[in-house]
Amino acid sequence: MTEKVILVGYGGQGMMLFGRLLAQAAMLDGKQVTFFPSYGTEVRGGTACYHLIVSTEEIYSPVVEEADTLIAMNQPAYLKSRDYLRPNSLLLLNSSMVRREDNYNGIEVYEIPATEIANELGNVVASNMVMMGAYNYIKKLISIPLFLNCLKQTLRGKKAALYEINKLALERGEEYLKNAYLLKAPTI
Amino acid sequence: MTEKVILVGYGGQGMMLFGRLLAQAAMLDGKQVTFFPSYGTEVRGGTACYHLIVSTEEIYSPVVEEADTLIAMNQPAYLKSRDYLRPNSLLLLNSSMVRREDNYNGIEVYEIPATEIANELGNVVASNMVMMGAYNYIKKLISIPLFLNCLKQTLRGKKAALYEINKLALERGEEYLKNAYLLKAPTI
Amino acid sequence: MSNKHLMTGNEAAAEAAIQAGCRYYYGYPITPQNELMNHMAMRMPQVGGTFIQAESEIAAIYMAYGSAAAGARVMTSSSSPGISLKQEGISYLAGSELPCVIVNVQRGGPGLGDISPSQADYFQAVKGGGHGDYHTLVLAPSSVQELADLVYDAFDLADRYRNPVMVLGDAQLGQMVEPVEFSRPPRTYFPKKKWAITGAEGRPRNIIKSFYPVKGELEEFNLYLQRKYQKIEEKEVRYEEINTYYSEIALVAYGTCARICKEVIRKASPLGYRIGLLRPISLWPFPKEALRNLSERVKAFLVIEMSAGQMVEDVRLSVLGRCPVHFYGRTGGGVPSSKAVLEKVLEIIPTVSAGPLEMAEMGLPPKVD
Amino acid sequence: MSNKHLMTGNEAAAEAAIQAGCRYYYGYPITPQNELMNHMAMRMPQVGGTFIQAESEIAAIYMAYGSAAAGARVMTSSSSPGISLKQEGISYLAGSELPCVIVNVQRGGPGLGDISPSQADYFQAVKGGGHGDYHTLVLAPSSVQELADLVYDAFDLADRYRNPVMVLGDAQLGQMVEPVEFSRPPRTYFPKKKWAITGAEGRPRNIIKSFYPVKGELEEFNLYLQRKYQKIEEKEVRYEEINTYYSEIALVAYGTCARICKEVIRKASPLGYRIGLLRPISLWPFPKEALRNLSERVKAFLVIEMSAGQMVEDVRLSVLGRCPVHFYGRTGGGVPSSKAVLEKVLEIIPTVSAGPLEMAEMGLPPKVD
Amino acid sequence: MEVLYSPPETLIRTSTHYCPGCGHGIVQRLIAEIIDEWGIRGKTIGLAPVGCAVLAYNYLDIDMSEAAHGRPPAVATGIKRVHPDKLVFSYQGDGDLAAIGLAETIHAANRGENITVIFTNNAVYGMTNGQMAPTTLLGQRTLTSPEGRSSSAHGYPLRICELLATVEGSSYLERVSITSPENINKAKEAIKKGFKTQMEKRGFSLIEILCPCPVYWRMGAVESMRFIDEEMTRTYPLGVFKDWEKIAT
Amino acid sequence: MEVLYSPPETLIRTSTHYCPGCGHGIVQRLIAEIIDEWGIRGKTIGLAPVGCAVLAYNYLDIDMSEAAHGRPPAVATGIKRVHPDKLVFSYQGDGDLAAIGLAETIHAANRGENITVIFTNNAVYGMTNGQMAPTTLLGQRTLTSPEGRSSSAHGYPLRICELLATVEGSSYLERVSITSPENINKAKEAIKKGFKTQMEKRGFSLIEILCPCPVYWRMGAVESMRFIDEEMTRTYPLGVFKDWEKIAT
Amino acid sequence: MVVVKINKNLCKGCELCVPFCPHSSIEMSRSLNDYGLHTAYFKKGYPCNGCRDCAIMCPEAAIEIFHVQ
Amino acid sequence: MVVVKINKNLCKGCELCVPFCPHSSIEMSRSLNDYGLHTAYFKKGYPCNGCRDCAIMCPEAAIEIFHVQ
Ligand SMILES: Cc1ncc(C[n+]2csc(CCOP(=O)(O)OP(=O)(O)O)c2C)c(N)n1
Ligand SMILES: Cc1ncc(C[n+]2csc(CCOP(=O)(O)OP(=O)(O)O)c2C)c(N)n1
Ligand code: SF4
Ligand code: SF4
Ligand code: SF4
Ligand code: SF4
Ligand code: SF4
Ligand code: SF4
Ligand SMILES: [Mg+2]
Ligand SMILES: [Mg+2]
Repeated sequence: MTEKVILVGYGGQGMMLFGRLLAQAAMLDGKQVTFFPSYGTEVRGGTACYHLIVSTEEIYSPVVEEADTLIAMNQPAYLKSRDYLRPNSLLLLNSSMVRREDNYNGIEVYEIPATEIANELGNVVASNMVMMGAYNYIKKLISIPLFLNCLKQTLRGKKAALYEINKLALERGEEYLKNAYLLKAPTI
Repeated sequence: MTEKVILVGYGGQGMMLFGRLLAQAAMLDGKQVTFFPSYGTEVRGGTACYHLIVSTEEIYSPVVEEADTLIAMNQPAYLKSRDYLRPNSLLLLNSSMVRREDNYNGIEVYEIPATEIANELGNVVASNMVMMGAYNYIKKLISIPLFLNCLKQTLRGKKAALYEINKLALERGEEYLKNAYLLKAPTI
Repeated sequence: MSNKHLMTGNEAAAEAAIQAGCRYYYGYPITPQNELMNHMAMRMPQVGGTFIQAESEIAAIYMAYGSAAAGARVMTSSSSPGISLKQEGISYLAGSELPCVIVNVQRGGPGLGDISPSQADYFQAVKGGGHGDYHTLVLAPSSVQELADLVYDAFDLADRYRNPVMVLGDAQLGQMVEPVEFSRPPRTYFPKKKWAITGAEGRPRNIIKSFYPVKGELEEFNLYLQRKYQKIEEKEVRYEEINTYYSEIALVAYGTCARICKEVIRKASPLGYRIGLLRPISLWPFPKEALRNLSERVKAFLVIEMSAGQMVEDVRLSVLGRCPVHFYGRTGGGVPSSKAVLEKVLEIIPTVSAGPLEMAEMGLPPKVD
Repeated sequence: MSNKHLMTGNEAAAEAAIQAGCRYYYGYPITPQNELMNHMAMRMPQVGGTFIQAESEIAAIYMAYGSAAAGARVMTSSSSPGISLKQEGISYLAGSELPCVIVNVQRGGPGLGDISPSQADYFQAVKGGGHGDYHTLVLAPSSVQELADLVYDAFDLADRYRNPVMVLGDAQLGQMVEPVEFSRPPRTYFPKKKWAITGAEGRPRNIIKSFYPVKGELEEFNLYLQRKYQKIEEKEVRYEEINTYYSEIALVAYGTCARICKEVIRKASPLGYRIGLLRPISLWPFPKEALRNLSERVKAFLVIEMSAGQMVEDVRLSVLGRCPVHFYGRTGGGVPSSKAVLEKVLEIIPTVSAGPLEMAEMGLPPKVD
Repeated sequence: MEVLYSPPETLIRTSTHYCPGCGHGIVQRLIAEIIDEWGIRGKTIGLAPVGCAVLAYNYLDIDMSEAAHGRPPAVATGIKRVHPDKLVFSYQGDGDLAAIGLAETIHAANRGENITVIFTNNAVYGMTNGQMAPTTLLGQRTLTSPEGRSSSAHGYPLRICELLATVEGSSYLERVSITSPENINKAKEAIKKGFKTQMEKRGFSLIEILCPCPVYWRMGAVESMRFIDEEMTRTYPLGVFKDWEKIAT
Repeated sequence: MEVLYSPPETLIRTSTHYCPGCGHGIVQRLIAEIIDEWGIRGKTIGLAPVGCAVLAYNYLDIDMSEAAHGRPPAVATGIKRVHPDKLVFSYQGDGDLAAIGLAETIHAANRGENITVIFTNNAVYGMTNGQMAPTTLLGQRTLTSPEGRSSSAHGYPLRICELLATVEGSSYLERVSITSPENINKAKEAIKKGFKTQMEKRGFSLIEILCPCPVYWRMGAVESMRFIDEEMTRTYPLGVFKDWEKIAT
Repeated sequence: MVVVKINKNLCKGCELCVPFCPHSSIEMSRSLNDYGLHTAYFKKGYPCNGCRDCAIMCPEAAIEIFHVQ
Repeated sequence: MVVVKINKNLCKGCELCVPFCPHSSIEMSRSLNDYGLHTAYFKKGYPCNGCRDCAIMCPEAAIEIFHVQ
C-alpha cells in the first residue's frame, strides 16, 4: 500500500498541521511516512504545498509526482496543483474557496465547504480538520482515535482549548461527506 | 646581456630603494627589467630579499634562481641567501655587519664596510648607496648620472635634503672599492 | 517503534549533534535551516550546553572556532548565503586544524535566490569556497535518519582528523518530516585533546594558529595537510552501490537526488531495464575508486543533480573517458522528477551500444533541462 | 620609451582601472595588495572619482554592488582571506547580473597563512566560492603589463555580459615592479546601461535583485544565466600557445608559473627538448577546446601550479584521458623553480613513448613536491 | 467628487505579502505618500532589505535595488556616491540593521554618508519566523528565547538611536511609532525630515520606527499597537536623538 | 643581589618583531607582569589579533589562539563559554576592533560576555603599512588619507569607549595611555581592573590603550609619546567610561 | 456625503481601522473574502466626518475616502 | 649600588628610556649592534636611584635593574 497525497492552501490554512498529524498517526500505526513542504514561504502569504507519502514499503523519492489524493484549500492553490492529478486520483476541494474547473474524467471529486463549516464552528482555521475528516472517511488511512490522540499531544498548553473544536470539525467533515455524497463503505 | 641580482637585508636597510632605482635607470636605458620582493614582511623586522633582473632580452621568469650578483647587507640575510651563488657569481658583502663565511672558489667577493661608511656620513640607511656605488663600479650596469637623476626624482619634497648624502655615499662606495681592491677597469 | 520520532531533518540534525556530545552551538537564523537552530535554542539549556544566536554567520563560525580551539565539540549551521559568509572561517578552521561540524541546508542561488532545495553549493563545499589548499570532509545524507547518523559521525571524524566536517543537506532534507531513531548511545566520553587551549597549567603552552610567516614553514605545513588529506582519502570514502552489478547504465547521485534515482530504478525494473546507482555519501573524499571500477563494468553513467552540473565533474575526473558520462540537472530550486530521469535514461540506452568512447556531450557545458 | 612607467603590478592594476573609466573604488587594506588601494587613494581624488576605505571587505564589495547597480564602472580588490569574505557578495553580484571588477592578489593559505605568492584560490575563483550555479569571468595575467591590460579589458567584459569579472593575480605579480605602458586611450565613452537604477525619471522603474520567490522563476532565471555563460564560453576564451606544434610535452600554467615555464622552455631548447606551453589567460571560460585539440598532438601534459593541484582538474576534464596529465606544484607560498620543472619534464620524457593511456598518477591525489 | 483619501500613486495597488496588521505596510505607504507629495518619484532610489520587506519593490513604484542581509548602508553608499543628487534611502529591519549589519550602519553614520535609513524595529526576526532580534525586549518570548529574553543569557535590547547619537557623523536621528493616526503623522514628518536632511546634504539620517509584528508577538494587530505604546516605548522612548538644525553650525 | 626590575617570566625573552618604540611591546609586558604577579599563567588564555601584534604568542608564554581579523570577540566568546573559569582576554588593534570587527565588539559587549579586551589604539593600520584606521585623528596623514583625514571625506575618529558606554552589557571601560612611567602604571592598573571584572564574573571589560606607532606616524618614539599626550588625548580623553563598582547594584 | 470604500480583496482583516473610527462606523464582516478572511466594512448609514483616521491606520492601503456632493 | 643592564641585542634603539631617567644616566651609543642599530647604554659612573622608570618605558624589556651590595 502506498498513498501519495498533495496538500495545498494558503500559509495560514493549517495544511502543515494536517499533514504532520496524519504522518504521525501513520507512523505510530507502523507505516513508513515522509512529509514535506515542497514550497515553503520565506515570503509570507502565497501558496504552500505539502507532499505526504504513507506506505507499507520503503519510501524512495519523497517527492509526489502524481498524487493519489489532492486536497486543495483555495482557488490559486488548486489551479497550480491540478497537474498532480492522474486517472483514479482522489480530489478533495474546499468548496468554500474553490470553484471546480473541470469534469475530471476518471477522477473522484468531492467538494466540501470546509471553511464555511469551520467558520460556523467559530474557527476558520479548523477547515483543515474538516477536510481531514472527509479525507479519512474515504481513504481510511488511519484510525481516528489514534489521530485524535496525536492532535491532543500537539495542542498542549494554551492551545489545549482548541482540541474540542478541531475534533468537532473532523466529525463534521466526515458527516458532510456521508450526507452529501451518501457514502457508506470505505473505498480502500 | 642578462644580469640577475639578489639583494638581501633587514627591512630598514634600503634595499628596496636600491633595487627600484637601479631598475628605473636600466629601464630608461632601454633595458628590460623586473624587480620584486621575494619575501616581504607582513611581519616587521626579519629579512627582506629582492630579485632584480636586467636584460637586453625578454625576461621570462622574474625569479632569480642563480644570482649573477648577490649583495648582502647583514649576517642572517647573508647566511640565508648563500645558496643563490654559483661559480662566477659576484658577492658584495656589507662587512660592517657580515662576516664572510667561506673562501668561495670561483666567486668574486668584495667586502665593503657600508654601514660604517654611511654612519660616518651621518645616515646609516645610506649604506645601500655605498653598496650601489661599489656594485656599479664593478658591473657598470647603468650610467651614474642617470641613476642620480632617478634618485633625485625619488627624493622629493621633505626628502630632498637626503639627496646629497646619498650621492656622497654612492661615491664613497665606488672609492672604497677602488682603493681597497685597486680596481681599475670594469670587469664587464 | 516507540523510540521513533517524527522530526524535520533540521531537528534531527540538531538532536543528533546533542547525542554526539555537542554542547556548543552558534548560529544565525536563515530559512530553510531555522528548525535546527530553534531546536538548539530549546535543547541546549536542557542539557547544560551553550546556545548563542550570534550577531551574524561570521560571528557564529568564529565562536565555533573559539570553542573548537578550547577543545569542545561544536557545531554551526546555515544555508547557502550564510555559508558563503563563513568561507573565511572555514579556511581558518582548516588552517588551524580545528574540529567543527558545519551543516549547510542548501537553498537556491545565486544571491538571495530562493528557499527551495538545491545542490548548487557542491563546488563550494568540495573544492573549497575559501582560500588556500584545504579540504573539509563533506557528508551528504539522503534521508532524515541518515542526516542524524551522519551528523553524529561527523563529530567523530572532525575530532579524529582535527578538521572541519561539513554535512551537506538541502531545503528538502532539512524541512522534510520523517521518522528517526537515535539508536546510538549518547556520547559522554571523548578522547583527550592535548593540543587544545585550556590554560597551560602544568604543561607547556598550546598555540592555535594558521599563520606561518617564516619562509618555508607555510609550505611545510601545507605538505603536512596534504598528507593528512591523503590519509582521509584512503580511509573515509563512503558510498552506496545499488544494482550496479548487472547494469549497463549507472546513475550517480547524492542526497535528495539519490532517492529520486532509487525511485527511477524501481520504476524501470518492471520495464526490464537494468539500471544501477552509485550514491556518494562522502562527497569529499569522493568515491573515485568505486567509480573508476564501475566504469570498467557499465557502459555509461548518468549523473543527476539539483545544479547546473557540479558533481558531474568529479565523476568525469574519476572515469576519465573510460565511458560516457551524461548529465541531467535541475537548477535554481528545481527538483528532478523520477519521470524525467527515466526518460533521460531511455534516451541514453540506445547510445550505449554505439561504443564506449563516443562521448558527444563531454567537454561541452552541461546541458540543463 | 618615455611613456613606460616602472610600477608594481598592484599600482598598474589600479591605474589601468582608472584608464578604463573606473571612478569608484572600495577596498580594505590587506597585504600583498596594499599598493593597489594606496594608489587609488591618491589617484581617485585627482580624477574626480570616489575612493572609500571601507570598514571591511564585505562592506567594500557591497559598496561596489551599489555603484554597479547605479550604472558605474567600479572595482574592489583584496587578497585571499579578504576574497573569501566577499564570496556572498560575488554570488549576489552574479545573481543580480552586476558588472564589477574584483582583483584577487593571492597569498598563501589556508587561514591567515602568509603573504607569499600562491595560486591556491583557483577553485574558489573558477568553480565559485560562493553559493549557487554562477560564474565569474576569471582573467590571469602573467606580467605587470598584462595585468594592466586585463584589468582594462575586465571592465568591458563586465559591462558586456553584466557579470562580475575577477582578475586573479598573486603576491608576486602584485608586488613585482616592471615597466608598463598605458597605450590604450583612457575610456570616456561608455554604453548606456538601461537597466541601472538612476532614478526612474521619465521611464518605468528598474529593479536590481536576485530574489525569485515565485516557484519556477528562479530556475528560469538560472537557465537564462546558463545560456549567458555558454555564450561567454564560446566567445571569451583566451590563451597563449607557445612551441606546442612540434612538442611532445606541453606544459600548462598560468600567471607567474607560466613565466617560469617559458624559462624552462628556453633552458630546454639548447638541450634539444621540444617542450610547448599552453597558458590559459581566461581561467573561466577555460580553454577546453584548445587543450582537447592539443591532446591529439602531444604525448603528455605537465601542469605547473602554485597550489596542491587545482587547475590540473580542469586540464584533466578537458583532456579526458586522451593522454597523461602530470602535475608539479608548490603550495603554501612556494614558487616552482625552472630547474625543478625542467627536472620533472626530464622525468616524464622517457614515459612518453610508453603509450598514451598509461596514466600512473591519474585519479590519485596530486603529488606535491 | 472630492478625494479625501486615496493611496499614493507611487504605492503599487496590489495585495501585499504582509501578515494582517503588519507595520511594514503603513511605513511603505508613508514613503510613497511623501514621494508623491514632493513629486520626487523620478529622483528617488530605494533599497529593499532581506527581511519581511524584501519585496518592498513590489509596492513602491521607484527605482529600487535589493541589498544582501545587513548590507543596505554599504549598498546605499555605493549608489549615493554615483548619484549624489538623487534621494537614496534604505529600508531595514532590526535583524538586518542591528545584528548582522551593525558595523555597516555605524560606519555609514560615522562617514556622515548622505543617505536616509528607514529602520523598522519590530523587536523580532519576522521573515525567518520569529527569532530573537538584538532589539527584542527583556522577557519577550521568541523562537530562540523560548523562556523570554534575559539579559544574562541574551544580552540587552540594543538602542540604535542612542548608540548612533554618540557617533559624530550622524545628523538626524529620531524614533517614532505608528500606533495611532497622530503617531503615524509624526512618523511621516520624521521621514520627511530625514529626506530633507539628505537633500540639503547634511549627512546621515535614520528614522527608527517601532513596528508591530502581530504574528510573532502572538497578539492581534490592535493589541500590538497597545503593546508598543505601553511596553515597547519604555525600552525605546520616542523622540529626536540628534538634529543638525538644533546643533549650532 | 636584589632584583629591582627584571622582565616577567611569562614574557618570552626574544627580540620582538616590533619597530623601535612601538607600544605593543610595553602593553604585552604589562600583561605578562600581571600574569606573573597574580600567578595565573596556567589559568589564562589569550587571543592574538591580525595586526602588528599577530605574533603576540611568541612573547607571552600562555595558551593562546589566533583570531581572524576582526573576530577576536567572537573567538573569545567561544573559548570563554567552554572555560568559564579561565581568564580569557583578546588583544586587538584599532583596525581589527573598530573597523572590520565593530559588530563583534559591540555584540560581545552587549551580551555582557565575560571577557576582557585589550584594545591598542594607535590610530593607524600598522601591519598593512599605515592606512587610515577608524580612530585616525582628523588631519592625520596616512597612506589612504594622503592629505590628512577630513571628516567630510573619511568620517570622524571613532571613540570606542564612548560608544560602548551606551551599550548596557558593558561593565568596565577605561582609556589609558603609556606615555610615561606613571601612565604605564595606570594602564597596568586598568588592565588589572579589567581582569578582576572578569574574574568576578561582572561581564565585559575593555581597556583602550593609546599606543604609539612611530613608524607610520613618521615620528621618533619620544616625539610619539608627546604626540599622544598633547594631541591624541584631545580626541581620546583618558578616563574611566564605565565601572560596575561605581554603579549601584 | 463622505463615502468610505474598503477594498475587500486588499483588506487583510487586521481590524486596525475599527477602533480608530471616532464614530465606530467600521466593523468586521462575518463573511469571508476570496482569501478566507473576515474583512472590514463601513456600516451603512453610519456617520463619517472624513477624518481619514481609518485610512491612515490601514496597513494595506485598502481604504479610500471621497466627498460626494 | 644599583646596576642597570641594557641588553644590547634586545634594545631597538628607540631612545624612550633616555629622557625618562631622572639622572640622565642613559644615552644612545654611537656604535651599532648586530642589527645595525644605535642602542642605549648606561653611562658609567652616573647615578641611578633604582626608580625603574627606564625599564618601565622600554618596549623591548631590554633593561634589568639590580641592587648590588
Ligand atoms: C546572509 C543571510 N543571513 C540570514 C538570512 C536569513 N534572513 C532573512 S530575513 C532575516 C531577518 C529578518 O529580520 P529583520 O531584519 O528584523 O526584518 P523583519 O523580517 O523583522 O522585518 C534573516 C536572518 C539571509 N537571507 N541572508
Ligand atoms: C580579512 C582580513 N582583512 C585584512 C587583513 C589585512 N590586515 C592585517 S592586519 C590589518 C590591520 C591592522 O591594523 P590594526 O588592527 O590597527 O593593528 P596594528 O597593526 O595597528 O597594531 C589588516 C587590515 C587580513 N589579514 N585579513
Ligand atoms: S512576520 Fe511580522 S514583520 Fe513579517 S510580515 Fe508578518 S507581521 Fe510583518
Ligand atoms: S608598524 Fe607601528 S604598530 Fe606596527 S610594529 Fe611598527 S610601530 Fe608598532
Ligand atoms: S474617515 Fe474617520 S469617521 Fe470616516 S470612517 Fe474613517 S475613521 Fe471613521
Ligand atoms: S485596517 Fe485595512 S486591512 Fe485592516 S481591517 Fe481595516 S481595511 Fe482591512
Ligand atoms: S632606574 Fe631610574 S635612575 Fe636608574 S637608570 Fe633607570 S631611569 Fe635612571
Ligand atoms: S627603551 Fe629599551 S629599546 Fe628603547 S632605547 Fe632604551 S633600552 Fe633600547
Ligand atoms: Mg525585525
Ligand atoms: Mg592600529
